Amino acid sequence: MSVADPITPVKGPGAAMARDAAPRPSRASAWKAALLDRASLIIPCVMLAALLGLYASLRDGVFTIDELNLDTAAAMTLLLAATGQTIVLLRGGIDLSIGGMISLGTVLAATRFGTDPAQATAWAFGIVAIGALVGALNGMLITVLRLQPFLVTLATWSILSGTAMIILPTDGGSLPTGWTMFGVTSWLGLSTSVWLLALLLVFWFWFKRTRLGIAIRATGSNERSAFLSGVSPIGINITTYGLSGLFAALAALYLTTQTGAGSPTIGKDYILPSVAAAVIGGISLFGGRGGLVGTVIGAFILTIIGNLVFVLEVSSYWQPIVSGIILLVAVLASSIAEKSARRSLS
Amino acid sequence: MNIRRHRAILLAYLGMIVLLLLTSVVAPGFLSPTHLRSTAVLAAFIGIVALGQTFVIIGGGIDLSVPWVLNSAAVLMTLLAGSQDAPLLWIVPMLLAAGALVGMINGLGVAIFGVPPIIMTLAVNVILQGGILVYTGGAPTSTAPAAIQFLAVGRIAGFPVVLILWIVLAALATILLSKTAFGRYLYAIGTSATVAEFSGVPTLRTTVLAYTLSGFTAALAGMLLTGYTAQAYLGMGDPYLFTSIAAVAIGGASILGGSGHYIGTIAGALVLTILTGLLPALNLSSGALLIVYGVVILVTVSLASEALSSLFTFLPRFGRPRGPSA
Amino acid sequence: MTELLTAAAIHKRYGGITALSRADFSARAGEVHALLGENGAGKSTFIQILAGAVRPDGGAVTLGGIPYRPRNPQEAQQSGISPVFQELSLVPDLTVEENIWFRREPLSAVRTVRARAMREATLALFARHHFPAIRPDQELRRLTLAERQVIEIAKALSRDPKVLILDEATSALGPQETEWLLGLARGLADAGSLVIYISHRLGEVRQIADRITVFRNGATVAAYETKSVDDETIIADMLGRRMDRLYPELKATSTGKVALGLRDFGVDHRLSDIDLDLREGEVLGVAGMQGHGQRELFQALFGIGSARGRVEVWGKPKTIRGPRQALTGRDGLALVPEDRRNHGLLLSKSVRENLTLSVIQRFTRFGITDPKREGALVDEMIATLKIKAGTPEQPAGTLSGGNQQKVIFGKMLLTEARILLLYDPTRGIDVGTKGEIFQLMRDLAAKGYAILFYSSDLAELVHVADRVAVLRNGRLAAMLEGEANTEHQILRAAMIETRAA
Amino acid sequence: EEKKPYKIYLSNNFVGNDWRQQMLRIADTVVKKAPLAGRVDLKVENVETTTQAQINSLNNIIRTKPDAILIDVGSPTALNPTIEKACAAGILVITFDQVATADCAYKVESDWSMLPAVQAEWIAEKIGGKGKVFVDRGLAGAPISEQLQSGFEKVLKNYPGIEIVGYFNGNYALGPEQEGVASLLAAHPQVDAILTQGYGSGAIKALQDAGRPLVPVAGGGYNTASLVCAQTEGAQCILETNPAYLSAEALKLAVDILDGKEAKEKHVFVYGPFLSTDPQPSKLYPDVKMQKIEVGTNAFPDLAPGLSLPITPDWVEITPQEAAGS
Ligand SMILES: Nc1ncnc2c1ncn2[C@@H]1O[C@H](COP(=O)(O)OP(=O)(O)OP(=O)(O)O)[C@@H](O)[C@H]1O
Ligand SMILES: Nc1ncnc2c1ncn2[C@@H]1O[C@H](COP(=O)(O)OP(=O)(O)OP(=O)(O)O)[C@@H](O)[C@H]1O
Ligand SMILES: [Mg+2]
Ligand SMILES: [Mg+2]
Repeated sequence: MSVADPITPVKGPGAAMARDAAPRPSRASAWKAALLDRASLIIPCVMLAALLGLYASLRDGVFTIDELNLDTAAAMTLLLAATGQTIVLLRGGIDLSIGGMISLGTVLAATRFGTDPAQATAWAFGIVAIGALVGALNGMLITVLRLQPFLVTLATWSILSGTAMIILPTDGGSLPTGWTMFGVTSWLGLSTSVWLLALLLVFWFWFKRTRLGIAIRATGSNERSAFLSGVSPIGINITTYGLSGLFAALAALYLTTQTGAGSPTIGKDYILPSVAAAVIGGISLFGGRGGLVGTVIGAFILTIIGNLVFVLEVSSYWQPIVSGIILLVAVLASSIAEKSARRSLS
Repeated sequence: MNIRRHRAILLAYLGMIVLLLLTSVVAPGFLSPTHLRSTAVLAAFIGIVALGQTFVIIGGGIDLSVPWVLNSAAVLMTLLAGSQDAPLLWIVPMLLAAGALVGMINGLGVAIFGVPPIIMTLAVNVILQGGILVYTGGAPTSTAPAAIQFLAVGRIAGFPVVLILWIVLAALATILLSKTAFGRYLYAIGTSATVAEFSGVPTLRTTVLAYTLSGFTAALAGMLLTGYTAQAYLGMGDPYLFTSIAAVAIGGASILGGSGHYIGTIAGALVLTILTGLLPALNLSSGALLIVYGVVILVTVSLASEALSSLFTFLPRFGRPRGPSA
Repeated sequence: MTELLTAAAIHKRYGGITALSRADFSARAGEVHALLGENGAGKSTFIQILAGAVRPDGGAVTLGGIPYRPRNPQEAQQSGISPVFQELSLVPDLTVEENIWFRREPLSAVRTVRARAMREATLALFARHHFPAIRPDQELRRLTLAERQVIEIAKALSRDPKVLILDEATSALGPQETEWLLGLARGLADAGSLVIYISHRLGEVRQIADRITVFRNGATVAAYETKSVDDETIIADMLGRRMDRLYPELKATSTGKVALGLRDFGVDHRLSDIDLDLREGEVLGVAGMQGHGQRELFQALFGIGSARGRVEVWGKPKTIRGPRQALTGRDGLALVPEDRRNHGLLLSKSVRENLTLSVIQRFTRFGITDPKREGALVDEMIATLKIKAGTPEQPAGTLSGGNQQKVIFGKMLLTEARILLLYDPTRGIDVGTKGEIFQLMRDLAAKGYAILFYSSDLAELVHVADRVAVLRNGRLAAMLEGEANTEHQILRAAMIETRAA
Repeated sequence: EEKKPYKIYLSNNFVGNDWRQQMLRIADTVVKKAPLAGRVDLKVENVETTTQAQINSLNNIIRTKPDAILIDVGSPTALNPTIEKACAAGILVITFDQVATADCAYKVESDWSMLPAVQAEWIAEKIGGKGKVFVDRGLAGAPISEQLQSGFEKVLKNYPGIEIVGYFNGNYALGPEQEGVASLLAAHPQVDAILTQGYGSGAIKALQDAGRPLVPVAGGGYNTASLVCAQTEGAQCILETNPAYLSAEALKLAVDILDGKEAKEKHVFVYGPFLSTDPQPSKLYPDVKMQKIEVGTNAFPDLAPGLSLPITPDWVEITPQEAAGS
């Protein structure tokens, strides 16, 4: 049976009754329905394309590998943080503790890596493990104490930040030079961050089709049904928040390649933007819908807006206004587009 | 109000009392009338900002524009009044209306165009920040007029004026939530916007009104806070973003909407204020303080959660109405 | 013959509410065993216990002779018990096939879902059991309630269960799908499985059940061989009283005045050219096969989605842009929606809040709600419809399915709108209350209400409606009246093409 | 002869306080006045508070190949790789106010080890070398906070009779300073001096609100602080100054270096006077200037309270009006 023809009717008494005697949607409206199903992804794509078009009209060399390398490097920390956030949002939760975890990760890296590559590698894995563990703990607290994810992760955010601050009271520490070269190294003309992005997408296309990936979306979509179908309430929370912690740790490690230092306060800068990137990319805070591709686009939209405001050369006080307005116009346009698409079809 | 909601609120107050007793062990001075009064006054500022936030969150939204609505009102008030009391007669109502207008814009964006509340209010916050800097040229402002200072720190028969204001607002908020159609509609929308729509609930008007209220209370708090510090300064709204949301959440509301009450938020505001007051007295390092802060929040809200009772029932959680966790 | 499944003295309390007090049950492999009882008798609770979704407070269950105590739904499924839940266990954002195979997806070497294998398995499953054609790649959200119900059945069957539990699986199905499901259940039983069958439609029960167990107020009151008992006895066991008739006497009360007039009414490609007059004092039935436009008709009249054509309400042209505009006092329209959990009820809110949500203004004075007046409205409705709730403060989501439906019905009645759009209003409601609701509908008609009434149960249309409009392909295929209003005629009009295409 | 103006970017990571606003205004003003008039094409890039945003913004700046970049950094270390990239591209990098540790960058800042030492010494002498004091820890995690706090502590340690009984986080904002002191006052029946990193006037207000006697206070050189010190009966203050014209100094340094003048030092300290109700010479740093706080000379009732002092460097005349932007 070919996948391209899913509507092949099945023979039998049942076949006569339901849909096939009913009015069939026209080809155009089926096409429209398919578009609508993907609207929450297509629209951010269009939004990004429009912003890139505007950007390219103001600056030379926007559609070059160099620009890709630069922008990807600029977006990567946020992207890694937002990857974890995406997973949690899909499950219908939220993770504020990534702020603390990113700080803790950079601080540990900057104080423990030393100069011995073996030690640095061991600690890098250690930090990722800590991230996963802390996240899993979040998931456990949320399930066992039956608390809102918002409150639990708010508390662990504070606890993790405090721990980071005890280890390294202010920005400082150092990383091996090889480590900070990571971000600027390139391979086949593409920087490591671009490769990382590719890796992330490969991960996602694998992950979303695993049983766990489906279970996460399902739980966010309808918790009761997911549990009735055999999803373990504590299991799903431990894995989603665990993954979020893990990606926060990865974000921390990547961040240190950019900053070459640790900072006990830097993580908070990624909390709201990670949620914003996901939401701009079409993920609902109520769970179940969206995916990493949208988040990637969301993160790039945020980064490109920064570039755009720079090349627009608006005077300094106007910069936040202009970036706010671009964001608002873009999101407004996409909301209106999605809403009218939905109206014309339902 | 159902029993479950009552209990979450009661437990929030329980958490608050425990915390208060704890602080009095650390430093007996904390139970002195002077300090209780100053704690209550500080809680009032959070409480007033969190009032609008409570309405927005119950309706299933969130307001991240609070910091700069607050700050704009504060800056504009001192700028326009120039330390004089008389102009306040038109400045205060005008700025309250302006705050409400910003809230209304938030609400319209969310309700008419379906912009996700996080993005809508975040963008409005940034635009306001820039707008104020452009408008004022970043000029620092004058001292707060005496009348505003009286509202914020003055006392009538020994009782702080701002507390009287807070009590009045709290009563109004409680009536709005518990006793009016608007309150009912808000809970319905926060629980399920679709069901609300099918039931003929005026979703647009209700949502917009909730955000409008939030803009109003943020502007009000901004002006009062100016009275407290005797001047406006840039950044004065920043601490009120997370505290206003946290107060609502600690007060027993689900951040996803549909539940909670302002009575709970009051406890939330008090918990947060007592806690920030307690921390300096512990003489810990900044890092240790953050850890203590996190742990205390966790313990306090666990108290308020259904966890304790659920330990005794072994039915899976989907067999009963959903608790605040999602 | 030995019993496959036995349950003894099961009890279960929710706070102050006793759902099951002393439930006994015993069923054999190879039989269809009906479980009957009025709304809130504890049937679904019992099923949820078997399904591992709820733990009993006491009592013992055995499966195949050994004690059976599932700790979660997964364990129950592994023991071969496969439930079709009354409230369904589907995930709106997954596709049909993802829902059917959820947690049991075929995996590739890298642990990802093999889409092709899943598609093949789905089509094979559909083919084996002669399922209605539903596209496996559609998101569940896009399906009608009846289609979802079918998918829930597919999901349960996909596990090749030893024990299949059908909890009101036919309540949303039309006559043909019902026929199909009954055949399916019979076939499974004949092949050696146990089918536990819950329904409020006695006809179906009679058609396939070998034995019957009746619950009342959480306790088992009787168990019979189907052949050896008559309907009156069963109903008496269920309700604890005798019932003289299900359907009220049909007396025409139409005044001829047009309450709702439709001209060239339509909704995109799904509904077109509808010309229809609903008169004051009349119950106008609407019939049609799944997906032929009746759902769109009801929703469009209530202002959901965009419609075209002219609508006259009580003689005046009216554009209905949303439910709020529809629900304008006594001259308005009120709807009992198809999907009670997603459109009808705030599940986590109380029965009281749900009942009065659309009519808050009725007990608001000077902007302040009056709890006494509200309480009076609520109490009256709870009494009229016999809603079984511990208190009016019980969350609606914790009511039994039938009682949830009653709350929605009551919520609509409270609006006092005189044009009622009833989409399958008796879905899941027990015979006793059903009879009362029909009587109520006729009484309202007599009082000058105008009622548009869709039911998936054709007998209801025949016995309660004055006329029946039959839809086919989104068009009005026939208007049956008087002698012509029979189940047979309705089916004929709904299925057989009479016009040239 | 006419030279082409230098293209200089000023990258600033924070606009949310009065000091930064004044700093930016002065930068804009000073490039229009001799000796810098016509020499500089100044572009200001403000970014939100995040380090990431500043890194991204700097990368954008580097791509335009300016002559120099002046940076008020968000982190002393996190920008180093980016700064080194700029240096490698042949761009002159001067970090000022909050400076980076990167070796290739010039640094223009106040002397953060001297300032707290002199203040602590003044306070210690004022209370006769014994008593209980509160210390402000600034903003958790901020590098300058660490420097100020340890600067206070190092000097206080030399006075065995002085005990630090409480710490608070003033966050360089009036509200938190006032709240922090208020909490500590409740916990401690006696206090003899308060060392803040922010204004000092918030501490005085907290003392007044709690009905406590005024004690010597260390604070920052803002108009609001000097006014409160000047106008409050019995106030005893020592205010350090961190001139907002650091931006002007950095600009001048940039132009000098670009002109080919050899800079004597890569690390330049800018010294402003201390303002005090009771100027006393410092034994630790005999060279520091102390001014008496007097209305009209360094406390201006007609000017904005947020105005940072001193207003003008000696090589160019910046009026209070220009600094305040009004
Ligand atoms: N067994 C139950 N008893 C009572 N209420 C329930 C029950 N199951 C679900 N609910 C309520 O029904 C509503 C919908 O629940 P569901 O698990 O389907 O979540 P959802 O529609 O996916 O919502 P979300 O957007 O939060 O993911 C919830 O508000 C919950 O309170
Ligand atoms: N989670 C719950 N909390 C409180 N009461 C509950 C809960 N679940 C079920 N009940 C109560 O238990 C009783 C039995 O409900 P159940 O759903 O088993 O009835 P039922 O026989 O299936 O009815 P119906 O025919 O209407 O589906 C009802 O009174 C219901 O209100
Ligand atoms: Mg969901
Ligand atoms: Mg049931």
